[in-house]
Amino acid sequence: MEEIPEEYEGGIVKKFMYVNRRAPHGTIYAQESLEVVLVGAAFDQEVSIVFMDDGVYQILKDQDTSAIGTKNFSKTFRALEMYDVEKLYVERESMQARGISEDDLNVPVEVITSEEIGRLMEQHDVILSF
Amino acid sequence: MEEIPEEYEGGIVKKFMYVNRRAPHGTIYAQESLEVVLVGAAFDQEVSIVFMDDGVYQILKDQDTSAIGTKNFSKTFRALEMYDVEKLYVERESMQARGISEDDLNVPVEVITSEEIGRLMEQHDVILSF
Amino acid sequence: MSILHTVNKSPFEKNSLETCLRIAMEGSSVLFIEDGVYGAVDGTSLNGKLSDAGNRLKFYALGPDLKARGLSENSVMNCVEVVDYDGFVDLVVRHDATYACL
Amino acid sequence: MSILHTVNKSPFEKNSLETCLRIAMEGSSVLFIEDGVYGAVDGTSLNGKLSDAGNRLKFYALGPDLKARGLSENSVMNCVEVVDYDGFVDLVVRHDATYACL
Amino acid sequence: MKLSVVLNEGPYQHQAADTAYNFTRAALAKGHEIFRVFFYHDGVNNGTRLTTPPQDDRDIVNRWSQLAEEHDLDLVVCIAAAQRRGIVDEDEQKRHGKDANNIAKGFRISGLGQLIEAGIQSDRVVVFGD
Amino acid sequence: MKLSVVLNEGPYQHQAADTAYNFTRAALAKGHEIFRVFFYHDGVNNGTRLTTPPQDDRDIVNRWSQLAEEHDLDLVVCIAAAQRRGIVDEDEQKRHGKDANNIAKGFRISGLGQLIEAGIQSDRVVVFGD
Repeated sequence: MEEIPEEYEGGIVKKFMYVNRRAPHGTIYAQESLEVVLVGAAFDQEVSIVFMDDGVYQILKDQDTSAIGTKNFSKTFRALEMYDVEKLYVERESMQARGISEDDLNVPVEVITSEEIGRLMEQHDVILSF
Repeated sequence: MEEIPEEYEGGIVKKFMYVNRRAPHGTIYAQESLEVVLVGAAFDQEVSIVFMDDGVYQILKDQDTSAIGTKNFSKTFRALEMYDVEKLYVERESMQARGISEDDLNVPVEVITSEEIGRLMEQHDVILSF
Repeated sequence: MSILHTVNKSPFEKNSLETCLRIAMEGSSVLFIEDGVYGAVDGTSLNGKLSDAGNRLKFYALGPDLKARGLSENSVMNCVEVVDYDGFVDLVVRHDATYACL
Repeated sequence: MSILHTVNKSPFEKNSLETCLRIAMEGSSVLFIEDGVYGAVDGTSLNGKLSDAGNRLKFYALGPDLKARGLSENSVMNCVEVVDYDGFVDLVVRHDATYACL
Repeated sequence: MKLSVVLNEGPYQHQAADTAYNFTRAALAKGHEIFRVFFYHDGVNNGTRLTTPPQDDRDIVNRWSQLAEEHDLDLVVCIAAAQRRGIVDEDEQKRHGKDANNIAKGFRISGLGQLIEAGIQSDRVVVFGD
Repeated sequence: MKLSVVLNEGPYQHQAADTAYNFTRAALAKGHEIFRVFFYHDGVNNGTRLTTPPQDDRDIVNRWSQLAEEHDLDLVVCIAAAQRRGIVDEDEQKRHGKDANNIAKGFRISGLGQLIEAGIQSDRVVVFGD
């Protein structure tokens, strides 16, 4: 991270939802999404992160990018707690289709259904897609 | 087309297959694929063009991009004949799934099955994906 | 709260529409734009998916994107209303938030 | 003539693998690379598709891409052989042509 | 109403760059305020002045520059994404010892905080991407 | 054996840029000849020298330049695609009256005919893209 997080003193608190639907490494969206989350954490907004579809693969354990030469950002997910980003949701249906269990994930998450994601989304002001 | 087609005098004749699997306009692949076909025509190689999956949409009639402001390259397909590019194949299964009949297409094509495309592909030396 | 979901990918190529229909709640809307408009066309093998969700959701398609692709306003399913860019802006304003299901 | 088909997209997201399996003929090979390797993983809802084609086709997956995604060599289906970049080059050489089913 | 637009893809390759522009123009014409257009991921490539599109095609970069001038638009290119992809203004040129810059008129390079701020300050955020 | 590589996507956004490089390097190490690497579509964006990736990340552009120098590689950027996306060498700069250029060392801008020629001259062509 090259950026210095900026202070935001506006006093407005909004609910941000970051929706991750893509696999890591094949494209940069997962990595650059994480950069938004980290910078955004300095703004004291309410933040939820959702992993659904192939986004679930972003938080699989034991990722090791040394042989493809790209950046291994997957460890950064474990640092989110220090930034007070604690609301991580994973869609149950996406996990099931991919044969993934909670033990396979490298961060604590709340597993919820598609419908619960739909209802959760409705409670947010700003929804960013990655 | 900004480019001046180059003459190729090497004497080698190879079989080129251009495979178009993407819809037009949403991405540039269809348009830039056509530019390859036109430039390639000057090289006197054997050329087949295949439209399958959403690539079938590239040759739908009556495309009019004026309201989205992008280039309407769909008319160029009708010029292919002048370039002696005459082997245009469309996958039957892709047409059926999309409810498209031959009357909906703006160029004469040969409609063949997935299996026939598979066999045709095996007869080519260079297969370019768009 | 109501959400405007935009879908810009062909449902034959990508899973965006499927996901959108899975999470869009009663009272929300789906706007088909760019290659997403193929999902609104009548007479394809995917029509059942929209019909099933037609009671819960409102469907819109961007007219300029239909026209660019050689699709007339009559080519979309009955449950889909065609709008232009002005209509797109109005939909964004009328819903509480927008989610681009890329 | 035999063709090496490469698939670099997740079969959950895109239709590349499905198309590849539809057109790949007896004696050809399919190499899973990048996000395509998810299609080679055992225990997903899509395993049936590979099994059905296993008699006709040979399957390979790029090891470095599996590892990057937290997938061990044991996590792929039995019908899939894991190769590295050297193996990728060898596959290209051994087949008469390569088709990237993007 | 106060709107912000996020654009995640580069010019010409994806229609997202066109749709974001057409949407922004329509919103302005209807009297809405565009708080900011934020260019992220490959979207930063919309901000180079070095493009020379064919004469019979639209000029995507220049179109943004003109719209910015007419409506005093805030076109922000994400600094981290721009560094990866080679979009450079005078400051960045000096900071990284580059021998040229390529930022187009009306665009400025700034941090991801500008995206979060757009979310906080705007009534609606609309994302365009792949 | 004589191989050519086609790369259709830009650096960092898609892993295609990494896979093409890793494949090319492996082929060279095995003693194969790389007749040409052809950069098409957004792939032309691999040829800008203005990138400044984070220090803990790989330098995709520079990596190509170095490989080209070591192995006398022919890295060809498609002229038509480059014009749309703002990749410019000295000739293009003059021709279009631009005030800067951004081509990286070891890359050259040329026509689509170079792609066809690569197909004719090479024993195998391998495409990397999105």
